[in-house]
Amino acid sequence: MLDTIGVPDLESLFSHLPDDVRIQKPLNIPAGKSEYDIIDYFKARGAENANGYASFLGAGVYNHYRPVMVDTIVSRGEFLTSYTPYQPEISQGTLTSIFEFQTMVCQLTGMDVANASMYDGSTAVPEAAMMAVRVTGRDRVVASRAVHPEYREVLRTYAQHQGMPVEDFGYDAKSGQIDLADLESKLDNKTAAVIIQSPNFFGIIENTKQAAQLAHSKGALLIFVFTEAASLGILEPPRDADIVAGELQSFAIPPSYGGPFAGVIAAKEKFLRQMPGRLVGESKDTHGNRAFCLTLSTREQHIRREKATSNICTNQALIALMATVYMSVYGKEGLRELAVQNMSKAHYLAGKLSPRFTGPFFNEFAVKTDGHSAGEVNEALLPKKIIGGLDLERFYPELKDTMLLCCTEMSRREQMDEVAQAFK
Amino acid sequence: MLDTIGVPDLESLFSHLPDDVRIQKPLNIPAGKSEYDIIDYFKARGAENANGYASFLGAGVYNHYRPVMVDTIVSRGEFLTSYTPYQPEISQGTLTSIFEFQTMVCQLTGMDVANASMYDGSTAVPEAAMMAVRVTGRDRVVASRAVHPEYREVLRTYAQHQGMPVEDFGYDAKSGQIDLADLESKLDNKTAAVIIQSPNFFGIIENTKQAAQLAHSKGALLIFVFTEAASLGILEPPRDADIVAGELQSFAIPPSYGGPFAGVIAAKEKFLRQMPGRLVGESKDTHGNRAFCLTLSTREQHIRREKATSNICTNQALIALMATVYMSVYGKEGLRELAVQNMSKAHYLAGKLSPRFTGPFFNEFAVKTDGHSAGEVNEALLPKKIIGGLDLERFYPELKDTMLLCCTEMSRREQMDEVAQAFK
Amino acid sequence: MIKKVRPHITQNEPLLFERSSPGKKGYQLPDLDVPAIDPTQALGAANTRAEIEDFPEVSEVDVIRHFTRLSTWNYAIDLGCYPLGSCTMKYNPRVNELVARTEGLAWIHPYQPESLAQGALEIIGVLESMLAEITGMDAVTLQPAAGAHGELTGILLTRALLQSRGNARKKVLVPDSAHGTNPATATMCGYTVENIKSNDRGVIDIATLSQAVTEDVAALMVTNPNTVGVFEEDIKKIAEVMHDKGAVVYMDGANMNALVGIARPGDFGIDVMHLNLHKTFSTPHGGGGPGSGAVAVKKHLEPFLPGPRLKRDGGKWSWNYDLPQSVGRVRAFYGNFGVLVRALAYIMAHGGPGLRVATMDAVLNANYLRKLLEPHYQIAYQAPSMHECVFSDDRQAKRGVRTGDIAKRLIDYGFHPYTVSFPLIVHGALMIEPTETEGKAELDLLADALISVAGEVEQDPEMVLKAPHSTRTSRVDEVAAARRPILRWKPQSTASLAAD
Amino acid sequence: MIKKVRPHITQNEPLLFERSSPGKKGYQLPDLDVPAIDPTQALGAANTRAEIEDFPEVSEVDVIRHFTRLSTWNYAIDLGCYPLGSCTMKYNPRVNELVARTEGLAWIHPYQPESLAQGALEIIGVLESMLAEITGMDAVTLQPAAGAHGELTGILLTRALLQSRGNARKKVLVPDSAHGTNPATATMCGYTVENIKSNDRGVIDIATLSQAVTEDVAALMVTNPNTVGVFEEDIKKIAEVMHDKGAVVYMDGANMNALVGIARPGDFGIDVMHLNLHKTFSTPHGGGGPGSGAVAVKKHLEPFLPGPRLKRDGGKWSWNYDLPQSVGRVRAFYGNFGVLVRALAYIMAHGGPGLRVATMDAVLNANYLRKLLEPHYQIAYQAPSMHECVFSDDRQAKRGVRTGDIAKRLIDYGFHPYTVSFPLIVHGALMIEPTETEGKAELDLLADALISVAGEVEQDPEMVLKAPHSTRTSRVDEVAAARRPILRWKPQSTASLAAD
Ligand SMILES: Cc1ncc(COP(=O)(O)O)c(C=O)c1O
Ligand SMILES: Cc1ncc(COP(=O)(O)O)c(C=O)c1O
Repeated sequence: MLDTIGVPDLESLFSHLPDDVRIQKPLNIPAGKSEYDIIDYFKARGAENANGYASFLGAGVYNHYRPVMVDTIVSRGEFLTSYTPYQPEISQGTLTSIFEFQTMVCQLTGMDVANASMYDGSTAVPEAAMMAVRVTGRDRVVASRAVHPEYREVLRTYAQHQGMPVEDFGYDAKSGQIDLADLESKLDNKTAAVIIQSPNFFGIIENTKQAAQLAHSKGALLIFVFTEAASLGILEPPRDADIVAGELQSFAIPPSYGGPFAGVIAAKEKFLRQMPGRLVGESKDTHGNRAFCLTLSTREQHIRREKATSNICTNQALIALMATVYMSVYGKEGLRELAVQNMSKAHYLAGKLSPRFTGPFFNEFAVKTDGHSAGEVNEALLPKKIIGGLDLERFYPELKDTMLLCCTEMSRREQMDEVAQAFK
Repeated sequence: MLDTIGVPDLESLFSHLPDDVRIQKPLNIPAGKSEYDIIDYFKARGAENANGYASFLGAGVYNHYRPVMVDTIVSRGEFLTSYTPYQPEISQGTLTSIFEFQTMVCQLTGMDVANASMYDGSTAVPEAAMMAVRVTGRDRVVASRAVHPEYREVLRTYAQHQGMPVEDFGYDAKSGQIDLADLESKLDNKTAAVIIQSPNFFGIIENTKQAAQLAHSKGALLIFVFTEAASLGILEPPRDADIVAGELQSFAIPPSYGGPFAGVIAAKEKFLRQMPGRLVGESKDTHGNRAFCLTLSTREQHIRREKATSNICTNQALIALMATVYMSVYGKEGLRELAVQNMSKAHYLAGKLSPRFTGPFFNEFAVKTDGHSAGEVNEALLPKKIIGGLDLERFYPELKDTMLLCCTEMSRREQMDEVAQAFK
Repeated sequence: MIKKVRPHITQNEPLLFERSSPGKKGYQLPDLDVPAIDPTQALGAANTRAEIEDFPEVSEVDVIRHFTRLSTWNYAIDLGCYPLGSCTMKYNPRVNELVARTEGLAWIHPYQPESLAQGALEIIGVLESMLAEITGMDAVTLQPAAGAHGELTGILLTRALLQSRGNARKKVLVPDSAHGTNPATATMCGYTVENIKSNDRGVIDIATLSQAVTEDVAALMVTNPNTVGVFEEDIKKIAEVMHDKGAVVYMDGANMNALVGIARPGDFGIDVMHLNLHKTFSTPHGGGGPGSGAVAVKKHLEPFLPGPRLKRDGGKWSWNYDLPQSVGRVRAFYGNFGVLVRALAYIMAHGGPGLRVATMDAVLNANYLRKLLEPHYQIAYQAPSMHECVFSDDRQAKRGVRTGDIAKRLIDYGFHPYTVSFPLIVHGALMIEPTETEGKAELDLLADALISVAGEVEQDPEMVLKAPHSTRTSRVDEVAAARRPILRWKPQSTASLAAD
Repeated sequence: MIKKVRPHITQNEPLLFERSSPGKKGYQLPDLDVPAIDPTQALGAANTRAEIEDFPEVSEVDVIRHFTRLSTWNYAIDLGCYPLGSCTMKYNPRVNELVARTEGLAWIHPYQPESLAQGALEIIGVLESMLAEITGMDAVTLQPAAGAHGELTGILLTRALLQSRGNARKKVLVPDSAHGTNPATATMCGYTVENIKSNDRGVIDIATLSQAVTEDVAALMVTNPNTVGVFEEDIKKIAEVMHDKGAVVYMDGANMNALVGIARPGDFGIDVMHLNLHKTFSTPHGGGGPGSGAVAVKKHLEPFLPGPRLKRDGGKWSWNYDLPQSVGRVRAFYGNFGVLVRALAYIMAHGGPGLRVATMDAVLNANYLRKLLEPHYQIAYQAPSMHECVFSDDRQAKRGVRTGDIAKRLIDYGFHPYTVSFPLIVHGALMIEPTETEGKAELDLLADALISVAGEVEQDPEMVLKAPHSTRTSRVDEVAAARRPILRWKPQSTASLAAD
């Protein structure tokens, strides 16, 4: 090959790089290791983390069972090692599965259209807010304090230089639901969107209808956020919302210390042209066969450049496929049964403790740790190989000695009883 | 569907079965379990076995590293969930890989032809013996006592009702190689085959040439058996043998408590028509494209019935594919380097102990346990999470306080030093 | 009209040897932590080889592409219905693959201390008892590696039993509908085979049988339901006839998928039988194995079972090697353990009730297909079908088209063909076994395809005779392959085709 | 002549919704070990839904067949060369998939105690330092989820730095050859974009740049090697020009596959850059992600990095949230950890020397292709190519055939096309990036195919315009898709095509 090119050696391929630009000494990285050594290394690292613990942590990342089918499918090289389906004639597998993903997300959320995925739930929120700004021509957004705190941090990071002021509104100290009065007081005719999450960070189911009415009454859009997709198996979908920004981690996506996950944005049809991210549409090929392809890309950065609806390019396709396979395996009945199991477990444990809020909850709830601090309760559980709940004071100074507990279909009764004990 | 058939219910499909033939009470087997419960159950069973132990057991089953590529390939549904390639037009994937398997086995063993696989090494031996009987028209076989004891048991089981007397001949107490004098004394003009194994059960490399000369001088065939395929990366192949019967477990086939493994029979071209098992041959399709198909099936039971060369039907195709992928990954250089590593480790450990035999060895060797019994040495190792060697007295009463140790590329120096210690 | 497939491109791929080039590597070994040894020095030049002549040298990406491309040339259950009669090609749950790879199960050595293998022994013990329950037999051995191996074991047991009674006898009776492994097995056990002609209902004729049973007869190898998919309704009588003459009744259990949870061989007079775990209990067929041929016996045959036998005392499992009457090992170690794990996982997932439902669905599917196809193909026997339905190509043969040709044309319709020309008693047999894991939609497509082909046979037999027309490999010249066997690649032989 | 593929049949498959039938199930949950709760009672009717309207109901075998069949309609690296320019489609080692699934890595919660996550933190720490070494930068954040996200982070950092100096400034300079994410990112950070015209050598012109750099300019977003595969040889001078005006130099590191082990951005004046771990470090592209857009910075930008930041003291790793100057989080938690594991495994497998060899092979392959193709296609710029070579369709356009048409025809030859019509500065661009994991044989086939197509363009342009001719899906009407968007299945809408 060197002969064909007409150079004496590999080095010469770089001879046009100025000397002072080339690396001065070899990279300080040890020589290559064998596959066996590499597996060994990561097994050892994994062993340094929690192994075989039961966990009652939720707070945006949920411990659901992951059907074997999921890896069976996503491990197929045809899905794993292909890229964005730019060439529909040899990408119908990916395109069809994304079209199914978009459809199932619409069915789950009650929205008309959904995109092919966002990085995660936290980045979907600012993208949704920016979308609302484009739709309404207004700039201000108000977000419930019961929206995942880290999501709100990300919202602020994105917003800071876009002339998009973000203001929080409170939650009702008793019910744990949004404080409608406070929301109303924060609304004005500059408000592009109201952002709520349900079940909210405290696991409480919000009154989406009322929030929507308030928002709409002031000409603002309602952005509905969800972090626990499993709840949509049983909860009324946010039909009154205008935009839904969610996280699908619950659907066969391993917690994996926080990523990769799959975010999604769904919306009412009329906002379609302002959606960020990839969209797959149905069409036909020259023989009249049904065929799918990427569409409406005039919204996107590679065409619109500085005027694009977002800068997103590579998204989370393979992770979205995991969620698609998961939804297929469980189906209509399965997602419902799963939701009921999650609820039943959470309500079983809550029944043995004193929930901090009175609002209805799905599989997460806040509890006072009474006598001791949240930290103490968790310490007491570790020796039993149980990771307790999240200390809410971390994000909510006003919630001292309060812990957020999550139960899923994976939570065993004995373990829940152990947790209840630790509060004694 | 019932309507189409014209029956009222499923039960009616069985109404023609006499009552006294039908099951009287439901099967006493608990109701179906969830995928999650099943994984749980088998994890628990696995946890009851040795986990995370280093092992120095060989004796026909070897602990070699298994490249990730192997499961990547054999997990593809197109290989995993297809069956015997009866229909070549939609089975070229399987057929081509078997053709490559046959070729690589020939290259490894120095034989002209190889079949698509046998159940395992132990059943390949009697099949090879029966093959020799058909070839020579003689009935008697003599087998070295240094052939795997369980293989010889299987040989006797198969032989007992076929008028095929089996006689053992001894090994040299010093070298651990076959006792040529004893072999010679056992040979007569009724002898169809001489069976030796190399490396033999003691890990010793046999003098195949001399054995072949002796056998041939009496008009018998030499059947060469191998249990450690990795040795063929460096050892002179049995070019003088007439039939080779071997076990490929070393090539990416997990020990799996003894199976499934992949046996194979290879032979000189002239014995082809007497080979048992499936054979894949090269041909062309009607367009002149190279194509493969099962061939010479007139040897087989489905055509020849009671006159077939064997009753074997389903064999070990997927396991043979594991070996094929393994041989592809390592290739010419890799198998050699692997063999050298195995040898080097075994010779390192042997260097610290007093080998029982003087013959040259590959990655296994027998040692006297001197002061203590083999059992005591192994007991001492268990707390160190090391499984020691095989107590040879189990199969060879004359080899008291003697242990068979095996080292592979997986054996770590520290662990080998521990083993040496335990002999002190 | 072809509804199930469309043509697409598939990658060509040379043989690995044709991809090979010196120095290419697809592996890396860990660093050697002991002094490297020079093989020739340590073993002598005579004992070492210079190289493995012509062995492939390829990169990791070469390997994955090679086998991935090859795989796309295969049909498989994961792609569609695979109605290969007598092979029970049902869906293989992937959880079984996962559990079989559990480190504590896949990486245990057969000779490690029993105290460190209790989990493995428990699995074997539980599976043995569940299979005994399913078959209604008293004891089970899991040692045999496949069905034929199970047959060998079963007939050896038979022989040992009769021997112990003083006379091993000479003959084994085998119905002319039996699978080839049956007669082949009898021969391997030193028996001569006498074929029993099936009657016009496709089953064993009591009269014919009674005549054949003499003091010389060791056993009858009966398949029930038999290979034409018909249940031997006289099975109890058949057993009686044999037992009266002191002969043993062996049942080929390859078709147990029609009986699990419905009827138990142990309840209708069977003395010994084998099960194909890779069929009835869904362990993947893997292009032709591995399998497992578990053998179940009644008490009187138990003492002769191959060793070692599993036993439990004091809550601990162990292997018992002290079996004076055993026929001896039929293979090394304890059987295809990895396959046993999968079979047990399958049984656990279904449970008793689920297994019965599966059986009923399997029979439902076969009868549904039979109903749809009967107007177009000649059913072999009027008797009710169980898990499979067998037709003959009589009508199509009149147009010069045989079952094998219809099979090839079925490929163009996107299906793997049924079993061709077996059983031998059916002239030009089409043996169709859909299994319970096929849904109505797939069955309708299959019936639709076969009916369409029947029509093509009338209108354009020539076209059918040249099928398949849409596969990357058209009809393969099997005659040439056998006439001039090329069974391995050689540097020259196929070089010309390297580009292929 | 087409050498790489042959037609074969592929299974059709309806949408999952069209396969659905009421009551079908593909799952089984463990038994509920607590009292079951009635949702409507517990939450109130208003909060609960009756059902998920039209949601699919299918069996397990339906699911595996559905997605297996779909997968066969895809092209992928595992099937062949995927020379998609700017995307670095290299082979993805499977060991990376295995280690990412290690239980102790895949099943850890981001909020579990740091004492129970030390292994994860160690991995992040080691990867940060290795990427710093590779780029020659001082600090790295692994939080960004993809390249564009990394750009966003990098420009936010730039803004924070300048702000801290008293003036965030107004403009970001972007060469007209830049990827679309660059300008889109600048806008998201509140900057206006000024495009810099590349010169006739396809690179940034110092004079043009100097003119454009005013006190209003916050940064230059430079891609090096740039999107025409040419190394910006004046990069140091470029950095000087920017720095003299107090502006920041951002480097889009999507093309680092051309530099790893050869040159380090930190050594040639870059202040901040992103890496696409899913490109340079081979984490599978998965049909469009997930990725990771690690951002590396020089000391002066470190204080502004998103939090939390990893720190180590007393041999223990922990997260530091006390970062007064941080721009804030760009996403929840700590980044795409699973992708980071794969990237580290890749780096470990290659090692320092191996990474350098990979880079050289990538550049070798691109230049080899360039040499073979130059006689047949118009190279965009004479300047030497690095890891990719970019041609224009000028010659073919004369026959009415554009780069997009050539791409479609290339599909018939068994390849995934190159990147079409990007970068925008090249008229009808063919952007070809083979990567280092392609062997000569595959490259020769690719060149052969492209040359053959060039010939076809001369002889039979009409045929090329109608390509592809051999795929199960022919050219798709993308215009219709956009004109009347159908973005989800609805009960009626596609029912008619159910058979498809
Ligand atoms: C009826 C029958 N008996 C016996 C066998 C032999 O079983 P195996 O192939 O597992 O050896 C088969 C399978 O081919 C069969 O269909
Ligand atoms: C030059 C260049 N810059 C930036 C990006 C954006 O990276 P990502 O797709 O990971 O967001 C890409 C990849 O598409 C690219 O090719």
